[in-house]
Order: sequence, then C-alpha cells, then structure tokens
Amino acid sequence: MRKIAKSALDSLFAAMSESKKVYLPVDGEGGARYQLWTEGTVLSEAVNTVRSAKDFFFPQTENLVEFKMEGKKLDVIDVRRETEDFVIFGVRACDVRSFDILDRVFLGAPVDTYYKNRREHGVIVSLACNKPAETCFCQTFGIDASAPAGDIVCHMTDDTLFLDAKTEKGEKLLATLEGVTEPCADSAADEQKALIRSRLDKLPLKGLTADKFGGDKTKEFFNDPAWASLSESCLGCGTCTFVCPTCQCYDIKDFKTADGVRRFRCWDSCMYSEFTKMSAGQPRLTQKERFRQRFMHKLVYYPANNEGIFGCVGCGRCLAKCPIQMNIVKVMKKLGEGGDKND
Amino acid sequence: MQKVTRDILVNKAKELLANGTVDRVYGWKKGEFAYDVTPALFKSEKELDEFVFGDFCGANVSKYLVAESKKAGGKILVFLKPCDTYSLNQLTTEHRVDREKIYAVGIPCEGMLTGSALKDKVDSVLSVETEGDTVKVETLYDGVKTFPASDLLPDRCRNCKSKKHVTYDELIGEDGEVLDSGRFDEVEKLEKMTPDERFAFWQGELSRCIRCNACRDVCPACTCEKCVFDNPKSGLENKAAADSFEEKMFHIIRAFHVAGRCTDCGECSRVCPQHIPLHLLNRKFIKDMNTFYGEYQAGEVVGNRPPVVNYTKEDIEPSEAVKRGE
Amino acid sequence: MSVTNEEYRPLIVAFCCNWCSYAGADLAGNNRLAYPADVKIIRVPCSCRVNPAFILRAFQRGADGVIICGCHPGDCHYTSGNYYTRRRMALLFSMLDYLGIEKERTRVEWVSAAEGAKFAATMNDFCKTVAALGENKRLEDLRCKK
Amino acid sequence: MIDMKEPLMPVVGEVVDIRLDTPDIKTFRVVTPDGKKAFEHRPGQCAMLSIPGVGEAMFSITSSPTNTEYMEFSIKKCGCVTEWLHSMEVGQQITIRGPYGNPFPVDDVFAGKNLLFIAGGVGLAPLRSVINYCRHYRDRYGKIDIVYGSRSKDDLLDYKEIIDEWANDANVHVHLTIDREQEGWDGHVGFVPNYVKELGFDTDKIAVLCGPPVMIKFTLAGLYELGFEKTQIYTTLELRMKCGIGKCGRCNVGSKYVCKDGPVFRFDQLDELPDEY
Repeated sequence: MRKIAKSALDSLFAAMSESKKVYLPVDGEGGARYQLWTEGTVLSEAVNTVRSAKDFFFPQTENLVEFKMEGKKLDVIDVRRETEDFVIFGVRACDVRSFDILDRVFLGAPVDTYYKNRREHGVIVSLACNKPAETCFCQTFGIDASAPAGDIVCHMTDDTLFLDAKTEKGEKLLATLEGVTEPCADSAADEQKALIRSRLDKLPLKGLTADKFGGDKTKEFFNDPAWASLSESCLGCGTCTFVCPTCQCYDIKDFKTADGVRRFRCWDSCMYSEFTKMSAGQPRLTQKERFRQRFMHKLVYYPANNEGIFGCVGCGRCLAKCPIQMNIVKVMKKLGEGGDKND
Repeated sequence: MQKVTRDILVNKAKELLANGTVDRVYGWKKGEFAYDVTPALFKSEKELDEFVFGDFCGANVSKYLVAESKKAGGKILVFLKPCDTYSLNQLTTEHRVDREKIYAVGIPCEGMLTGSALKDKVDSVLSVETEGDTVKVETLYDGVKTFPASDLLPDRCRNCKSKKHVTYDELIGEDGEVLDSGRFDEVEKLEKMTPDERFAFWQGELSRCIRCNACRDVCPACTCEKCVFDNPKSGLENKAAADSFEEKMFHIIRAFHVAGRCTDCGECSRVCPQHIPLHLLNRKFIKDMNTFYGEYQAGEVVGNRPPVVNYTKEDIEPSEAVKRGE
Repeated sequence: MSVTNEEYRPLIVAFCCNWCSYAGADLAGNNRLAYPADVKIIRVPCSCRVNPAFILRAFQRGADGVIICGCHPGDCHYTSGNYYTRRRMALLFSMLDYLGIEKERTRVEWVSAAEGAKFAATMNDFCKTVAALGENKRLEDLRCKK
Repeated sequence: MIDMKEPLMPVVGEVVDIRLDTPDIKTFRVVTPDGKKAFEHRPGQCAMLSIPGVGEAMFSITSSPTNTEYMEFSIKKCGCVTEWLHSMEVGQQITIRGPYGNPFPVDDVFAGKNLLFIAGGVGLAPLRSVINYCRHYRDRYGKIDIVYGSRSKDDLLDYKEIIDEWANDANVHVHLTIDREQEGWDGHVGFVPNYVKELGFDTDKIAVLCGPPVMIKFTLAGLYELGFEKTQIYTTLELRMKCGIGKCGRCNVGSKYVCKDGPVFRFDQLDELPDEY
C-alpha cells in the first residue's frame, strides 16, 4: 500500500496524466460529473456522480460502422480507432460492481468488441465512500462500500489518500506513481474502513434484503398484483435507466451524414413505449409491462442468467432522480414484503 | 409550511367517496424518506390510509387526468394547487381531459419543496420538518440544519405566479390572488448578456441533457399521442443525442410546441435529472408573447386562444422582434 | 471584409411561398436579375407551411442562413397564412437569439410576384450578411459536414 | 452457441434474384459481391438484413443450409424496412450479418423421427429451411407431413416448389388448405387448426409450428387433443430485435432472449417463460 497527502493530490493526478488520460468526479451545476483532469481540476467530495461511470465503457452514443453508397453498390467501412489508455479515478464501490454486471453482458459470447476495446484500456481507481448517503443500499447486494473492488483501491482520510493495487493493471499504474507517493503499512487505512463500516450500519436502508428475489422467481413475481399500483404513476420516461449504472439496453440507428450513412448505437430504455414495438404488434402494451420488465430484469432475469447475481448495485441514483419518486427499493419492499428496516 | 393538512384532505376524500361524488382519488403516497412521495391513485376509503400530504407534494397531477379521465367509471377527485388549476384549464381547452369526469378541489399552497432542490443544498437527508417558514433538515453527518424555506424552494415557487385557483369544484381555505412575481427576471438577465455569453450559457446547460424525456413526459402540455421525436417518419426522431445539435433541436422544438399552451408550472425543471433550467426556455416564449401580443396566461380561462394560433394585422415583424435587445 | 471571407460562399436556404415569392424569384430570373447561386429555393404552398423544425433542419443539414419569403401581409393566397408565419417566426427568431444564435442568419421578407427586383436585392443582401458572419457553427451538426 | 469475431459488423450482400411469391411476399436471393454465401447457418437460424439509412431487421433464413450457393429470405411487406426491400431491384447491395439464434435440433432430436410441419401464411418461411434440410437428408428422418394453409391460393408461399418438389418426394405428405373457397382450387378449404384435427395425426412424431399467434394457439390446442405432449412440439418466436446477440435488451421473454436462446423453442420451454410474447 502507498499513500499521498490529500493536499498533494494534484501531483498524483499530474503523475497519472503523464501516461494516461485521467477522469475524475468534479462538482458542477446540479451535481458531480466525471471530467478529464487538467491542472486545477478539483476532485468532488460528493458521494456519487449524477451519471454513472458506465459511460466510459458503454457511452450514450457510439459509432458502429459507416456505409458509403453509390447507385446499387455499397461499402462497409469500419471507422473504429484504437482507444487510448485511461484512468477513472474515484469510482465508488457500487459503480465498480456495475462494471462486473456490464462485463457479463457485453463480454459474454459473442463478445461486444466495442465495449471490450474500451474496457481493456480503462484502469479503475476506486474510492471508498466516506459518507454514504441515505439513498445508498449497496449492502443489499453484498457490496462493501468500505472496501470496493477495482484495479487500485483508495481510502481517503481527512489528510491522506491511501492507494492499494489489487490487480496487475493497478500495480503497473501504481509503480508509475512511486515518485509522488510513499509506502505505508497495509493496515494504514483500517481505521478509515472501520469508520465507514460503522456509518454503513446506520444507513436507513441497511436492512433491505433481496433474498426474496432470484433467477428462479419468475413465476412468483411476474403476475404479482402489486405491479399495477407500483407502475400506475410511471411517466414512462427514461431517467431511471439512463442514470442507472447497470442498465445496458441500446438501440441501433442510422444517420444520413454528408457523405454516407453512419450506424450508431445509443442508450435505449425499456420504459419507452416504442422499445418493443414491431410492425406486427407490441408485446408490452402498457406501462405496467414495461415497468415490470425493468425490475424483473434486475431482480429475476439477470440473476437467472448470471449465477444469481442481481442486476442492481444499490447506488441510489434512481431514488434520487425519478420524477415521481418510484424506485427499486419501493418495488422490492412491496413485492417481497420483506426487507424491513429493523431486521 | 402547508396550511392545509393531510387529515383535512383525507376527510374530504372520504366524504366524496362515501356520497358517491367520486369513485377514485389522485393523491400522494408516502415514500422511504421525507421527500420521496409518489403520486398515486386511491380507490377506496381503506386505501386512503396510505394517503399523505405535505411540503413535498409538488407533482402536478393534471397530466395523469389525461389518461385517467378517459377510463370508465365515475369522477376522479384531485387536489389542485393554484398552479395546477391552470394546467387543468389548459387541458380542458385542448379537449385532452374530460372535465366532467374530474372533481377538482382547490387547495392553498405555500410553495412546495422538491427532493432535488433540497439535495442541492444538503447531503444525506434523514428527515425534514417545517415550522412556518423555517425548514429543519436532519442529516446523517452534519446534524440538524435550519434554512428559511425560500432558500430551498425551487424557482417556480420562489417566483410563484398565482395563488388564485382558476378552476375548481370546491375550494378548501381562502382563494388567493394572481401575484406580481419576478418570474421573468432570469430571462431578462439572459437577454442582457451578449449572444456569445448566452450561447455559452445554453451550450453548457443543454449539453448535460441525457434525453431521458422526463421533461416531455411530465409536461401537462405535452400530450401528443406520438411525439415527433419518437416518430421515425417525422424526420426528427432521435433518442440519445448523437450530436450537440440534437439537444438544441429537441429543446427548441419542444418549447415552441408548448408555447402559448405552457402554463409555466415548472414541472420540466423539477424533474430534470441534470438540473437544466428548462423553464427559462418556456418563460422566454411567454415573456415574448406578452410583449409582442399583449398579456396572456395559458390556462387562465377555458377556451382562450393562444397567441401562436392567433394574429392581428398590426403584429410586430420578426426583424423588429429580434432587434429589441439591441 | 478579409480576403478569405470574400471567398467564403454561404449556403442559403430560401423557403418561398408558391403564390408570391416563388413567382417573384421567377420574375427575377426572367428579368436576368442576378442573385447568388448559393441560394437554394424550397417552394412551399404558403409561408406558414414552414414549421420551425424545417428551419433548424436546414441549419443541421448545412445551411448558413435561412430566409422565409411570403406574400405581403394582407395578400396571402389563403387569406391569413402569412400572419401566422409572422407570429411564429417572430417568436422563433427571438428564441434563437436568446440561445445565442446569430440573429442575422434568419430572416423573413415579404416579396410579391411582381417584386423580382426586390427578390434579387433581398437575396444579395442576405447572402452578404451571412457571408460576413461566416460558417454556421452554433447550429451545426458535425455529422453533416464533409 | 454463436461465436463471432465482430457480431455487430455486417458484410455486403447482393440481391441476385427477387421472386414475387404472393401479392405481399417476395423471396430475395442474397450472395456476397463475389458470388458466395455470406456465411453458413443451421436450419431455423436468422440473419439481420439492412439497408443503410432505412433500418435493420431480423429475418429467418428461408433457404436450407444444404444449399451451398446462396441464401434466401422470404419477406412479407409490413413495415419500413420490408417496404424498402420490396421496392428493390436485382443487383441492389444490402448488408447482412448473422447467423443468429438456436437452430432446430435437426441432427439429434429430429433424427430418425417422423416429422409434422404445420405452417400458416408467411410462417412457412422459417420452416422451409428445415423442411428442405430434412428432404436433403431424407434417409435420416421418418415420415414427413406438411400442413400448410393461407388465406387464398395466391397467398401460398413457395407453391410451385411445394407442388413440383415436396409433394413428389417419397414419404413426404403435403396437406394444403386455404381459408375460403376459391375458383380453381380443388384442395381443402378451412383453417389450419381444424384441418390438423381432421387429419388426425398419430403422436409418434415431432410437430413444428409456425404462423400467426391465433393459428398457433388453436393448433396447439388441437395437437393436445390428439394426444401430443408439449415436449414434442416446437415453434419459432418473433420479437423486435436490434443487436441479434442478446445484449440490446428488447427481445427477451422472461430471462430468455429470442435472438440468442431462441427463436426455436419447445412448448414445455415456453411454459417456463412468462406470457409476454
């Protein structure tokens, strides 16, 4: 483990930036967002960013391929360029887990090469949450915000940042930072971890459990009468999906450019009415079915295909951002009738 | 803060359900925290146990009436804040709701807090209490913080345009007056900037847009069966903006499409997960229409003709309109 | 004006109403009145057919300036179409200005079928104004640029 | 399992032949610009066809894998992409990617068995591939029955091929039906589900169903009446798709993705899934 004084963070980012682009959460209008570090950029203290970190590997829009057409003839042009190495600094435990969840989708056969390319070039430097918020419920999914995963795991105290490399990628990066950091005992951050754990214990959603859900529960929950009342005020917007670190549905669209056609993919939302619409029909006719799909996917379908791992990381973004304040916590409580605050 | 209490509303709802005036009630349900109440439909007296009312019930439920009033059954009871009544009137004007199916009870409003505006100021909110115009917020890490309500209220409430109910079947409490608000101050501030400054301002704001469509889906004026932005045949369809042009396109066209029909309820800005001050686009149109064509408030009277679908022979020329700022 | 600016030729989209302005353009042609070839005319049944989205679309697709030409107020073939145009465009142009988009890039002119000379003069003037502004950057879509 | 290096990257396909099958169905023959098959597939699998700028859509591959020269797609005109495809001329280049989905288990489960194919309308398109595959390896399968119905004689897909080739094969029995009486038609008249019941098949076979949802529903009931088990009946599903590789998230029925886990399902498998297709 290595450490650096909090007051010297700039030198750390500068040293990282020598070999790679460094992105980190920065405070701005309405919350924190990931930004490229340049001289003078200040790390946000916010517990999380407004948008999740999935953008780095699964951006909101991404060009897939271009076409040139002449008469009846057609050319397919691969316009991809090699991505540069980059560092995402300050990723919270929940978002780090979200990468695993996305990996299982995009890196499962057949591999999504666009995602893979970005994923391989990213080094994840995670940061334990000193002040988890009331909307946080990562513990429900077995995530420990005091000990996130990542290539390098960091803990921040009032005056010091501790860095612990966990992977080969992380060790390589940490080795390049030896000039600005100094070695310290592996137990140096233990006190901070304990403090965070004591805070996690006091969170209002601490007792929420997902035990009732799982891959074999389709029959149990699909026809639950609660879906009707849970979804009745849903506006059918895509806020929850777009701020969600694990939502990965996308659309593929064509755009006629000045000299051809560009095919790109962009985020899509199962909450949108035209998401499954075909010229032949529409399997999810009302918002109830669309709403159900989103939560069934996180709590039942995803675990069914991924050894019981849930598709939610408890980051709390949908709790904070839904226009009508309907969210997965309310859904889990109402459907499961469990997860009492006091257990 | 609110002068009317939950019990008054629940008793009113129970009374109207019992005497058969209405058969369902649009209200709010409690959430996990102080601020996350959800609009919900209540169909029986028993269900009303979950009914809540308080300083976070800011959602304009008028939009739900578009679908709800088309359903079979009796009348729907809604409790409308003064600003919501403008939306209902406008929807009635546009024949989007069946007014006969709605039983509107006007309730006074002292300004509504919103979770997002609150969380801009305070982290990790455990509970919120209001006493008069003071808001006490209990937090996880910073103890109890006290604010004057005006510090936490969103723009739409700080610059409330009217405390008057323009439509209701019944009123709880006293009716208020149309207010002389400073709601165009921000617009004027922008108008006084140079074009470069304005462009930089809007570029910064709109570039944050994630095209979640929350502004559109919550807007009581956006009631098209199929939005042009969802329709592949419109030539405007787009989902996630693939170029910064598309964000501008979406917001300009959306604002234009609701111009003259937008009652300035401010829901668009309330729901924006990216805190884009979308109401400043709508207010620009409202302000321009007022200046060019005379004072007009959408939803004030049922049947009013919005200025965009009207004209006089003496109207200002477009070239003159844009010159005013100089 | 710098040398480069003189070489720069803006792309102008002119929406012309079928009954007056399009005929005005025709007359300009018949009378051999010169106006820049960079003006691309789109004939519309009435100036009020021009949806604000058309104007933004034109900018997206590479226009540097958009002008709408219709019958003089009071002379609309459909009685009142151009009155609506006048209101809509006043509001739209004011909004574009509010967003910081150069107001000189958009214009409405009333050109009758007899005003071939006015049509040519208007286009010459508009082209010159837009040329002075340079390329449309604030409402451009990079995907539509070569 | 599909294993592709670049699953989202299409290749160019050239339409070398267009056949008007019925008033609203055309069959397109597609090869690469150098005249080869774009890729190999198994019976029942699908491919994504697109016209850049118009859109991309999933179609079942109608030709049999045993055809080494080209692929065929029978496509009904019903939406934006299909309309464009219908307006194409020979020589037009389009894009093609695939193959996607799980095929019919022709080499294990079907081997040595009697087979009953039941199709309605354009539902014959996905079955044509497997029927021709089984005809090609005729000795590997038992008796083959084909029940096919459509609105009218003109709406019968591949009519010529059915009459000239399929009906002449040894131990292949073709049963055609049309919905309403029509001049020049001396075959059976009536809906497919009823016809299946009338024909009264033995249960010593595997049934494969494809057609409109109403036909599936009633035919299924008819087959149960005849004593068929769910484990003996296969069908193929269709939902909106974008990626074809189980990632874009819209073609799932419960935890199964039609593009990846389907489109071929056995009815006992469908029973495990929620009713949302």
